[in-house]
Amino acid sequence: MNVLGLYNYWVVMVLMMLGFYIVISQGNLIKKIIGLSIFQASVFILYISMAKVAGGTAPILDESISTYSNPLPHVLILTAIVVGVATTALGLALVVRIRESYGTIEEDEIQAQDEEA
Amino acid sequence: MTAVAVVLMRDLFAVVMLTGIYSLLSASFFVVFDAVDVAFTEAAVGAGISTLLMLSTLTLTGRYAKESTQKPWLALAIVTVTGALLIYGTLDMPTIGSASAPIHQHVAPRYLNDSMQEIAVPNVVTSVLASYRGYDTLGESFVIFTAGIGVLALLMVLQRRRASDVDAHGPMHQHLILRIVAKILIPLILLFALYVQFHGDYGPGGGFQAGVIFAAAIILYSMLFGLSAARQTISQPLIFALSAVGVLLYGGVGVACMLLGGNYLDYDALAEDPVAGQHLGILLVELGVGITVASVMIIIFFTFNGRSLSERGRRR
Amino acid sequence: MIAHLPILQVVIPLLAAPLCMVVRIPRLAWTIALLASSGAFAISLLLLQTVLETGTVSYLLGGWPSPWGIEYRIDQLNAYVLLLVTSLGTIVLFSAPTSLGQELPADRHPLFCTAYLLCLAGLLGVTATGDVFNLFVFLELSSLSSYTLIALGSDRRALTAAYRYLIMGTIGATFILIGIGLMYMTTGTLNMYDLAQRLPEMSQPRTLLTAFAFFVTGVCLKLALFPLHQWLPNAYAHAPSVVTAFLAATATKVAIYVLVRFVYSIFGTEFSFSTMPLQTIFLIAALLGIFICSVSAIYQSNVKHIFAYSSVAQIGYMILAFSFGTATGLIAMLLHLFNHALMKGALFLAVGAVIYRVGSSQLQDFSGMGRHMPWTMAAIVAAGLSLIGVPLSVGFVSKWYLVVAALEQDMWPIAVLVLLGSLLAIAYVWRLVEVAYYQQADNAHVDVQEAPISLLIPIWTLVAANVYFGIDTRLTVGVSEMATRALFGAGP
Amino acid sequence: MFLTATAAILVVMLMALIRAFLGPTLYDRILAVNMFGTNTVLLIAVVGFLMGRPEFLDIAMVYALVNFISVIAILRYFEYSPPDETVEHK
Amino acid sequence: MIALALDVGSWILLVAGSFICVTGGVGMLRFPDFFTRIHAAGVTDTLGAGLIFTGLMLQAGLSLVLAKLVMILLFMLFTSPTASHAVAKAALHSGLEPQLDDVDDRSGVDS
Repeated sequence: MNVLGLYNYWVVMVLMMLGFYIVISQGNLIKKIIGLSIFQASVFILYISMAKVAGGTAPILDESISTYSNPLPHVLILTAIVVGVATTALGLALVVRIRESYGTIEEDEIQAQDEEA
Repeated sequence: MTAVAVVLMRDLFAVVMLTGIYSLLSASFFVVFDAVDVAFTEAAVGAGISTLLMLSTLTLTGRYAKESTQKPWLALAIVTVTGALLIYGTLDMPTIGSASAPIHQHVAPRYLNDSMQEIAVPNVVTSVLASYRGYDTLGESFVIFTAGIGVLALLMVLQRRRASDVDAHGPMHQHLILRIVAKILIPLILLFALYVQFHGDYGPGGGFQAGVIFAAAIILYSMLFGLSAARQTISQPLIFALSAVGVLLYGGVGVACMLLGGNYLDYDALAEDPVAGQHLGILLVELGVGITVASVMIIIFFTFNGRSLSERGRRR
Repeated sequence: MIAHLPILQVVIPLLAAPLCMVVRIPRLAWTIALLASSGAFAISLLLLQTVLETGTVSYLLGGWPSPWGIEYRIDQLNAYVLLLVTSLGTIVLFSAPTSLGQELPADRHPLFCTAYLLCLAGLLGVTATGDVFNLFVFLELSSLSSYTLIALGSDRRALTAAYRYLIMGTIGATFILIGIGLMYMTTGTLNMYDLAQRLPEMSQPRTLLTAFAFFVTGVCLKLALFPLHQWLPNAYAHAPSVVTAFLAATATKVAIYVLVRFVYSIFGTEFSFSTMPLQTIFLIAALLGIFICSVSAIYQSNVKHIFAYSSVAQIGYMILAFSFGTATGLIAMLLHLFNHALMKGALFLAVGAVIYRVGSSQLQDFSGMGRHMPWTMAAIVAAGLSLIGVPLSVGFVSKWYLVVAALEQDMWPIAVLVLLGSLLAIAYVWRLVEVAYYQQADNAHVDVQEAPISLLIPIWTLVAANVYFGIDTRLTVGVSEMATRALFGAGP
Repeated sequence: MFLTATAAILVVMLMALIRAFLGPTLYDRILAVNMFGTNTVLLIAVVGFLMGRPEFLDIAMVYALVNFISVIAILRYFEYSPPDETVEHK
Repeated sequence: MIALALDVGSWILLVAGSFICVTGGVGMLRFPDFFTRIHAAGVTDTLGAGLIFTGLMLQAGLSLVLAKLVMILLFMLFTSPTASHAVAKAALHSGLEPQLDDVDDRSGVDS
């Protein structure tokens, strides 16, 4: 029973690691950023999973309902999503500039150019 | 699921679209898990804004990735170790949905039980966000402001090189139907943004989501009618000023609370009656967040696209 | 107003930042920034005084009681780090307009000031807060603005350096986020002091262990501990000199503070050093870091690279002192924290002054500068001596405590290794001295003048502080000892 | 009955997803993504009723909006890139 | 009585809507080229969504929820055909041609 209840977390972990893998293994700068956002999105899912209470509903108070899911992780994740999109925007801006000054967005080509210089 | 494909695909464009789907999926998941506010944000941000940004970037950088030449074994090893550690960590976790888990016992009950008396806002997420943990949200709006600053500092082009001739007809002038439909829809979208802004106390929504929707409407306009047309409607310095006004409004509310004798961001001090003070405080703060987010999103998008226009101008 | 000091500390630079952006006149923006940061400096002085007199200060944001709302809690340790960050931030900012004049077009100056203030506010927020999630938010605030600051460097390599820092930094932040999530999951609270009380009662060792591991790894990425340091040298080398001086003096220090706070105040020494193999891991990483990075520093041809690698090595010393897990070790670490900030601030500012005149930070371009820019080079030599650990400089004080801490644990081989590390420091500082004093200047640089006075004042302020705190150790040692006592007393 | 609808919508989402994976042309993918989005709107609406809290239709509204905007953005992106790239490479 | 009628009505509408959605999905998978697939997508977008939303409306009764459902439905009826139209037009512009019997398959190439 215990193991079944954790199944969801495991899926999240696998997703998380996929994102992480994209970040560290890919040479393309945009792909790295995409990997980063997948990584972060999976962390968000982790938080939201732990907020769930069986039988509860969304934390908007109403007379007729007595169990709610935990609102605190929701708040944290709202903040974290915003932080995430801010990071993504900045990262993409950097990629655009890199592309303009190097003419490529592949990590190895950039390194090769740097070594020549 | 989707993520696997992202690793494999070389066409960056397809990858971006799949990321959009991934984010939609996770948003649906959030709805199922009761996190409606989060789903709202994720839909607007993950599927909307991020995708738009990535597409704008692709316009500037080209869309095909090279085959990865690096040896993935080291990466794979690191990932496996980290993953194994995480799985190991899950073994002791409380099962999903069990109401006896510590997080449901310790701090959260107070929000659910007492916020009605203390703040009287039915949406607990809003009251925690804007009042109990209002300072986090202040930090958050400053983070988004920082991103705006960063993008500006990196990509701002001088106004001289505006290359407006490229854009004279607007980029999609041949899509007549699109333009007409959009003309009808944009006011509706703006109205909806206002609804989300001020209805956040009772249902999902609030300053952040409203800001994103508002920005989306403007972005839609600029996509269909051209950047220079959009810039004429909303002048650059005005948005710059607005983005600063938004964060200053938030911070200023805090300072006002302090001057009125409370602690920083203690909205009780804003009015005679604490509950009324909380209402006023949350309203102002959400407004601040909304203004900042909308203007920063518009700034980021305009800056990206202004860059691409001037790039093309140079290439000619 | 005294009661509001902890929040004013952070809010003043935070709110001054958008103002800087709005005014759009470089001079005015700079004045606002300077006013804000000196205001923060004054507040941090007052705050340190208050804390020393009355003990821990707690401030409830929004007036909500502590596990529900966010709390600022200032004890000796925070106050000490706050003072460090604000003082360095203000001094470095003094030299900004001159030094930046050549590296950045004037229309970006207000944006620079904004980002600088946001970074400062972020660092202060991280230090002052008593809430783990708030810590994450402000950490991201400071990181995002520092990516921007680094990317403003004039070289295109600044862009790649900033990009790499962004990727590594975000991975670190996400790790920290996972750690926070797991901690929250086991305890149900986000307040640091509540956490410290509830953690020992919890019966989920495996989740806790994972949380600890993720958190520590994330923080180590941010503080550039040895195998995780790859982002640092390039980021420091290609950023504008002012930014390098500021980040080298403050950003990694704040990350180290976070580490101390978590290991000592939240998890407690017992858990950190007995249950986890933290000591061994840190000891090995620190020693490897000291030696490998010192040796690579010797082989660099760019002066900024030399000192960037030296920074990683010095972080190694701090972590080494930290890994002893004893009171003396902690004192040594806190001392070195402060002292290293002084030295590196002075060094990078002085290098910046040379760049201002010569336009390059390549080692061969420094040749003959000993004669052309006597004051600047003298400052570099003085700070370099301090880096080596010559008596009468701050470097000596912290090395002394470090060796004592090692001997206390009967780890005399480590004491010997520390001294060997100093020898390596002599080697790389000597290379610079040799080039600057014993070689003729290039033909292109024969008419190079002394750096302008607006650069020399901040540099020599820092150098003077180097010497002063090397002789009069009452303030630094006193506060470090008090902070250490508080941390060991508070631990379970 | 909401359950039936939910199940059907999920099946369609899966199909759209497969189409988005397979391609083969770019426009197929765009279409699939668009359809996926439409179905998400439906799903959210139905799930809201399924859980007995139908106030959350705002989210569905945002989805519809986002869906429209992203399709336009994608099209616009291709207006900007050189025409030879718009048909997928072999 | 009326409640029952409403229930039955929404039942029928929902099931019909679901059926049409599934049909659209199958079409999306099975049809040979882009221009045929767009028909399948159109079916889901308008008829399927319309039926399902009408079914939900019958459930909602007179309230804010109803208004929102109407809004969303209108919005989708506006945007979906527009989007499909735009996609088709863009595809045609870019040189993709409808697959006719006598033309070789020129769109069935994968990247």
